[in-house]
Amino acid sequence: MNINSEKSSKRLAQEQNASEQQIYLDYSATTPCRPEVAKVIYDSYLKCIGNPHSITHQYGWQATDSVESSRKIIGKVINCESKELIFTSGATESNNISIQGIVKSRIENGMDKVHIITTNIEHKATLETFHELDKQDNVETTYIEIEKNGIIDLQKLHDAIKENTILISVGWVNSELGTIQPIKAIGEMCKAKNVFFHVDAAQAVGRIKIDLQEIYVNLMSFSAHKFYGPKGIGALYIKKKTRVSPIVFGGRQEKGIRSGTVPVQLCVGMAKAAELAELERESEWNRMKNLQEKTLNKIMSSLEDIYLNGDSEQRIPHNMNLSFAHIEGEAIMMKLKNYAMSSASACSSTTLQPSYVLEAIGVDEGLIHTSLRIVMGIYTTEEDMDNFANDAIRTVNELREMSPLWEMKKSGVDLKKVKWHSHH
Amino acid sequence: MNINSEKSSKRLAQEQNASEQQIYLDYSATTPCRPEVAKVIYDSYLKCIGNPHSITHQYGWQATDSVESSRKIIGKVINCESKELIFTSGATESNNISIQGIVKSRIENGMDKVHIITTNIEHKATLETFHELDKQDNVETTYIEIEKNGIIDLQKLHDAIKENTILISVGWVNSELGTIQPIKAIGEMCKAKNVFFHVDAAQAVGRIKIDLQEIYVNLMSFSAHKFYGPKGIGALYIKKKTRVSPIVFGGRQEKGIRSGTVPVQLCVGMAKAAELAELERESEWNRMKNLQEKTLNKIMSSLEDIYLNGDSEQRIPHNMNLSFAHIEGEAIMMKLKNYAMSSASACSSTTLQPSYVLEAIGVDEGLIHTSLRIVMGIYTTEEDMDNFANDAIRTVNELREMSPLWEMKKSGVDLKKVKWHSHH
Amino acid sequence: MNRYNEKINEAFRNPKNVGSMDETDDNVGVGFVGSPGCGDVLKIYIKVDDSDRIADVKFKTFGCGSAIASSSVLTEKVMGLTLEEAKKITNKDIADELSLPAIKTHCSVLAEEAITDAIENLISKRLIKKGKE
Amino acid sequence: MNRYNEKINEAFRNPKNVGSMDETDDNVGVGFVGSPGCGDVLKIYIKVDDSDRIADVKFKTFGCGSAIASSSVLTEKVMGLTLEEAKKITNKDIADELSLPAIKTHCSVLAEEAITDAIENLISKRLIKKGKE
Ligand SMILES: Cc1ncc(COP(=O)(O)O)c(C=O)c1O
Ligand SMILES: Cc1ncc(COP(=O)(O)O)c(C=O)c1O
Repeated sequence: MNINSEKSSKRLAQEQNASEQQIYLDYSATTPCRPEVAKVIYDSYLKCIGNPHSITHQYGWQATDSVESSRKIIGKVINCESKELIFTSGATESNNISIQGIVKSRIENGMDKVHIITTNIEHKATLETFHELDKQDNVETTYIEIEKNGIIDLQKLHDAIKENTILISVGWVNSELGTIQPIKAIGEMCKAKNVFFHVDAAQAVGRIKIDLQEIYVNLMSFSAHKFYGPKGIGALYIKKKTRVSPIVFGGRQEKGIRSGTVPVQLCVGMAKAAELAELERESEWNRMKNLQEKTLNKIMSSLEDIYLNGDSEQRIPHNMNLSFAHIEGEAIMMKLKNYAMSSASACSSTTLQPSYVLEAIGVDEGLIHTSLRIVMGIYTTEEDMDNFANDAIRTVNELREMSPLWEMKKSGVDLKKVKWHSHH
Repeated sequence: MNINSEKSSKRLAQEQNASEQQIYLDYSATTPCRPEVAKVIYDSYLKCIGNPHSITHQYGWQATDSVESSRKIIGKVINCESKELIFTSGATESNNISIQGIVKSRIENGMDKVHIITTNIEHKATLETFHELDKQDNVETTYIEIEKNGIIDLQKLHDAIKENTILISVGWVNSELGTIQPIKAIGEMCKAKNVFFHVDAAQAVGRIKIDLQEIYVNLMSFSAHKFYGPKGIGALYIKKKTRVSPIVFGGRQEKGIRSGTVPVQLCVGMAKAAELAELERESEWNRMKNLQEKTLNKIMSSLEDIYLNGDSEQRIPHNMNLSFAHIEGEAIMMKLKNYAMSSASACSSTTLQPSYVLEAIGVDEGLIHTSLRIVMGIYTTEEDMDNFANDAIRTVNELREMSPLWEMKKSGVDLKKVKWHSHH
Repeated sequence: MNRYNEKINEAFRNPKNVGSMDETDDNVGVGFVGSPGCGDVLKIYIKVDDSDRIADVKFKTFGCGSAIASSSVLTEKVMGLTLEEAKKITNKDIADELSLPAIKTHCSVLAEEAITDAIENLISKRLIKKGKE
Repeated sequence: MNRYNEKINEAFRNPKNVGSMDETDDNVGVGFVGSPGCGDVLKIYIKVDDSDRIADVKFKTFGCGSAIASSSVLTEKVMGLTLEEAKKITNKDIADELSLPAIKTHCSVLAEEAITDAIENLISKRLIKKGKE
């Protein structure tokens, strides 16, 4: 962590104590906008008032300059040409443009029936887009079943590719599990098979290295609010010669792929955030790795029946997705009220559906409800995690004391063999 | 103008002088974000760090509160229930959701062939969406030809409605002409004919009164950067019981109509901007009316052959779309280099196409190239417009001295009868 | 997880009557409902005195905050009631007491089922015992 | 409108040789190209001395900044040339001189057409005159 964010981190920590705010451990849902980023956005609001689409005066030119230099900065971070990047409203839109746009383009070019592939643990922005396309007669979809450790089996993917497969869409870092997919290997397979490859990298920026010259990818989605930038802006990398049809129509901004006034200030903020995130990426990785190990060691050595979901190596250290067998996730969060986290339990969703991701990788139904997703970020301190581990251990013990399942387990009952009386 | 923006206005004016910046007269392209708005956005970045989609901790709840109170404020400004409003990335997206979404919804509900109507002077976000739908076999489109004064003929619209007409889409205030369409009357026609009505109100907020209880409208598009708010956010009013299908898929935010993380800070900024714009609407109208009259009087009384495009009464006074016969728009702007404006001339577009709007209302081809769009806003002072009028008069005279057309006209040649030697 | 009201938070944080009883005791009835796969398991123990009044009650619950709060409220409500009276406790009584959000109604339903199950368990135990005698 | 370079701005702001001439003068040729509908009209006048050298040149232009700048540069370029030399001026000479952006090439094309037209006009005037003599 550099000095700036060290300072900000202290400030955030102080503020949290002062106002009895929770320690934020939900850095995959969103990240706080860095004060430095908020500042450049604010300054740009006051200084740069034009529409980049206005080509007849200096306000428009200034706005264009702001947008283009932002594009360059982001291009540098991920090592692509800036003209291969378009700005969007977020990763949801980027995924939609990629998937709908490739399908549309191929069908407009005369293909009768196209086949597209994704996995069963993707973000809803991918899965729901696939589900929607499923309804079209001329689109066929395959959802690769991800392995128990949260990683794709390359052979399964390879076997799923057909004559008319036009697109494979895979998320780089899974937002729930933190697992990292072998993007380079998939890219090579796509290249050999002549299939377009879309990567949802929303959870990747600032966490793992992204070098677009070292991997073969046609489209890659980004979202600024996942790396301490503003909400409401994302980007889409479109490799040269990859044709996508737009899904929204209007003033033909962003090469005609994404109509709508380009939000200058958000571009500036996104660029600043990308730059800073990349600067701290490696040191943060090491810091996170250390915090993760300490935290897991502490918890695992004090408590039985704790399971880490997702591969323990092929993952970002920022994420610990844990199942605390025999006690329910929402209850854990309610007891751990000084920490802001999320859970895959049904009770912590608005729809009362448990996480489809844990289910997809075959986590035992009962364990899904006991899971917590703890995601650390640049403002997470060692002290935070020491406290968290201690509080978590106490909480788990307390709740297990109240849990009939724990009692049964302790008395030797095999829970798998119990006949449950359930009305669901 | 209230005291706050009086201050900001002075500051802007000072800054413009200090840095030899141009006087901004392009308030239809975009508006500067008000310092007050930039400030609430900045504050929110520091204070409100969560994702409204996170329902398991206080950061998410705070974010939800920010978004919902913003929605309420905007609902109040336009007099609708806040739950009838969804946030989008701008008016382009709002128009697309409205038009594509209604068509999609009706076709999904079993309609074989739908008919939709718009006008030939709409913003590209409407026209291009219509053009795209045109390609579908099951969609039929009609573009009503707008009258010479820039206003729709209600009879023509009435006659265009067919059995299978499902949607009429009309912009309230035209961005080039400033003309105001009779939305109330069209709404009544739609109600009687049982046709959905979409209104693009991007240019209306803060300029004319919007009271959704007084008009019948099913869908209405807004864009914050058109009323001194941030770029990258808009809203869509969807009247209760109006069913639209989403066009982008993902986390089902905003009632499932608009997936993607809701940009909390932009919502807060949009609400603040809407509130302030509405507060000053009437006084600004009067001030603009006065400035417009003075400016037009000055110019028209000093120069021959100046034409105001668009009706002189049914228009917002902020906009003066003028044709300066016999001299070309870009050249005028280059001479009037202290003012930032736009022109319908081909030379001031990236595509070398002259304005389709002026063409649509039958402005003479030659005159289109001579037009300037001068749009005033809250930071425009009387002094600005005095100077502008004087500078414009001098410039026009200078350029006419150089114009072969002016010379011919002066010597009595009827330009309409000249045989032009043109290679285009 | 919802933004719970203080009643739920309080009942969750300081639950009453957590614990278990000797299931082999003739005067103890056990209610056991729910499943881990659905995210809630409730186990409730009642012990009656000679006049069939609930003299003691304990619960253990695997479940969310509302499930634990509902369990606690249930035990408070039935304590001291006769079995007949206890049978009349409905999920609505519990939901109302806690002002449960609609989406959490199933937690109170489960609590009602648990007490019903416990009473039935006690009665059937007695029938079996009588049969044996 | 583009962000023009300073050469274009300067030529636009201080154009050389603006004006017109007596079209009935036998030594004056007039070039007249473009149309208002296309956004550019160029009128160029050349006057030759006894040795067929361009002794004076004037222009009037309806058009954008580049059109006016191109007109001005054209007049400067042809001043003092013989008609044969002037015929060799191409649009590229003008575009290069101003570093015109590609999208504005048509302005230099129009300037070339205008001078060509003016020379033709002068020559045909003479032929007609000769025919009359
Ligand atoms: C992997 C992944 N893809 C897409 C998204 C959607 O991003 P946004 O909310 O910016 O549209 C998210 C975050 O919600 C994500 O984690
Ligand atoms: C009438 C009208 N509709 C739609 C738009 C598009 O708005 P946005 O750029 O916010 O998408 C604009 C402005 O460009 C407009 O003036």
